[in-house]
Amino acid sequence: MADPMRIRAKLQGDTADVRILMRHPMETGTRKTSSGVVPLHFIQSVIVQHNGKTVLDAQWSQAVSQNPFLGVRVKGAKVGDKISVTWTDNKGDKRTDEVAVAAGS
Amino acid sequence: MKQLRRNFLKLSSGAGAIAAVAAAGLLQTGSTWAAPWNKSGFESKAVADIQKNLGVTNLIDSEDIVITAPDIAENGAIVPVAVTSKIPNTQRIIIIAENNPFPLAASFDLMDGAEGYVSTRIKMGKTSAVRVIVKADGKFYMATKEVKVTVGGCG
Amino acid sequence: MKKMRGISLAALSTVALLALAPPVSAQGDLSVGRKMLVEDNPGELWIDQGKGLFYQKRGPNKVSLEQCDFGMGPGKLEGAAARLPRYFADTDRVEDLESRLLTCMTVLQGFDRKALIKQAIGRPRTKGSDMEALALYVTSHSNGMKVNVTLNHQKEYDAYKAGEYIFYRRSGQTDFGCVQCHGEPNKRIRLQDLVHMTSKAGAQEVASTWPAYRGAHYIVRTMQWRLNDCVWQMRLPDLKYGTDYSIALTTYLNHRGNDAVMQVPGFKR
Amino acid sequence: MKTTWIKWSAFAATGLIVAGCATYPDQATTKQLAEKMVFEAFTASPEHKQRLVQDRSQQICSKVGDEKLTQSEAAEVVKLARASIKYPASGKLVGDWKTGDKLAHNGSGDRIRRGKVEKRKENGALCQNCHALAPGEINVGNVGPALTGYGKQRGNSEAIAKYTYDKIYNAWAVFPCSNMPRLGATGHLTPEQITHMVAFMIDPQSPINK
Repeated sequence: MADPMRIRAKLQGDTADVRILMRHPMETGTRKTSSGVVPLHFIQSVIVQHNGKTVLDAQWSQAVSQNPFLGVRVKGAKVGDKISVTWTDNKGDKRTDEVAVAAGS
Repeated sequence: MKQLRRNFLKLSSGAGAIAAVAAAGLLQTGSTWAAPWNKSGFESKAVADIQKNLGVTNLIDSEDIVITAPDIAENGAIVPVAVTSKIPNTQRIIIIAENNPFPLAASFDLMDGAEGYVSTRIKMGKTSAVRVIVKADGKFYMATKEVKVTVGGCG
Repeated sequence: MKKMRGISLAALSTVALLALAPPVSAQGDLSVGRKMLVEDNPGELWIDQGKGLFYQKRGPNKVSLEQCDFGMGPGKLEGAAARLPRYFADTDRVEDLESRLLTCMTVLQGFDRKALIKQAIGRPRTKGSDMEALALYVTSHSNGMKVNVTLNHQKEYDAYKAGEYIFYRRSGQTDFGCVQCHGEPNKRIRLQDLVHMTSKAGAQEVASTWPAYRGAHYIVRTMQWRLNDCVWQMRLPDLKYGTDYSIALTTYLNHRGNDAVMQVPGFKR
Repeated sequence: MKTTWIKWSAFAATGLIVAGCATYPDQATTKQLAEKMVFEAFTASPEHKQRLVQDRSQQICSKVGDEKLTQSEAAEVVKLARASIKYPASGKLVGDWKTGDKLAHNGSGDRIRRGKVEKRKENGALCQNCHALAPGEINVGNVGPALTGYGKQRGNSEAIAKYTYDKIYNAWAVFPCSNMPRLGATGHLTPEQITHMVAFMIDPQSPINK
């Protein structure tokens, strides 16, 4: 099972600054180890939703770095709003995590 | 460490592998209706082909696209790239590492209140221009920034 | 008696060779990328991993690490790592973070020490070792607190002075001690910055940023790994895990790094 | 006062500690403790363990903190260094700059992992790690002075060739206890390899003199 993401969502004015760290190998399909070539394995799609409404729909290649980071900003957010993130990789593995928008510091 | 680096430099030289994945079918992301993964775009080796496959036409150079990335990346495997588009109604941000074997790194569709901003990290095999294409109100705008990639390391 | 300093002689050679302006500035050209990477550090993903391992009942004794004493009392993690290395009466030894974890995992949980050591340095591009995740989890409880490594016990004084001695001790194929690379400000091996460890600020950087996410390996590393890699580049033989040598060096560096504010995971290229 | 402390630390070394009286051990005790730590810290064959043993010059050059090198010590290091220098059988000190260029950018050789020395055809000269080389080259260190234009400034006379050869073979013959490894004297580079380094440094065609 995929590891949980680490999501921070902080309100700055009326905009939520959303920072997402995911754990994923993002294998390019060409890396050789003693036990052969590691198959291509990467996140292809990331969807960010604000209170259930999609605000970002991303498509990635294997050129996104291992243990990916994604930062987005969502306008019209309030403290307590739900931000959910779903990634899906080329093997069909997926993971969804959710946080509430926190007050900015 | 050296091994890591060498493997990295061979980054995505296997087009066949990608084709196989893509052939397995378009992605289903459950309740969320993700747009189908742009197989032809991600498989293209030339920037012109990527643009064709993504339907990019009549590119306009724009100073309203700000690319934040290092001038010199110490580690080509983690090159931070942030894009801020000040163009109104920015709908899509596309990041292309021109000298990568498969240059199209990522494409972001923004909707319903997302600001014209994304930040991520990409792998770069060698020094290259990072090209950012922004789609706004159906028009396409472009900016580039050169990122020098040194092999780095101690070995 | 008339005395000369080796270092000023070396400086002379610099003048003689009319050093040109350095082609790259770590402060300028490289800083943008570094700042971006530190702000959102994938190493944070290891904190949860370490937390899971910490509370899980593990080992032949099927107990968690909740009774492990990192110096503030059993199970007290707040600020504990910021005071390591320190003397522990139960082992009658100065221990650093990694060696203390080894002690708890063997004594409390019943793991075999040799087996733990064999796996303590994880392979790149994996989830890393249990040790690496645990070390980060424990240290994360000192975030925002000041490094405070005190010398009270005689063995702490001994470790400090031995660490200093080792820092300057030159041997092997490269004639290197630690100070050859870490004794002057603004130095680099190729493009990699070398921490100026003989300065207070440099020692503080060392004391407050490990464990760290090592970008090139995609996993979290501990100070013990850093020392192993240095020693390898120095052309010395294989450094054993958790020996007095490492603990002494870490005592020397961390004590001089006192008052730095802990912020882990660090981010290293 | 001072002698009291030294006595106490001697007790400490034998395990007799009285609370409240702990302090820094004296130099001799420190050395004894630290040397023991060094020799216990590594897994190594007897041959590799030799790398931990300091030669006379390394001992002299391991001054702790602000401790200074005396004039007689400096003279001894220079003397030992001069005596160490061996020249290639051919007597020719200037080799091929292209080979030197490759070696200058090679940072490998002689490292030990899991008891094995890394497999390489030859050891690299490690220059790039610490010195700026050709103009505009980015991926270079600065622990040592820039070598850019080295030959341009000095020319390529026989005297410069010899000076350069000696400096690379044993840097301490010129600057005692400098940070630079004694590349020939420690056996890291062969005399023949050093001739290529000399060519790389002084040949007008070499990229560092462009």
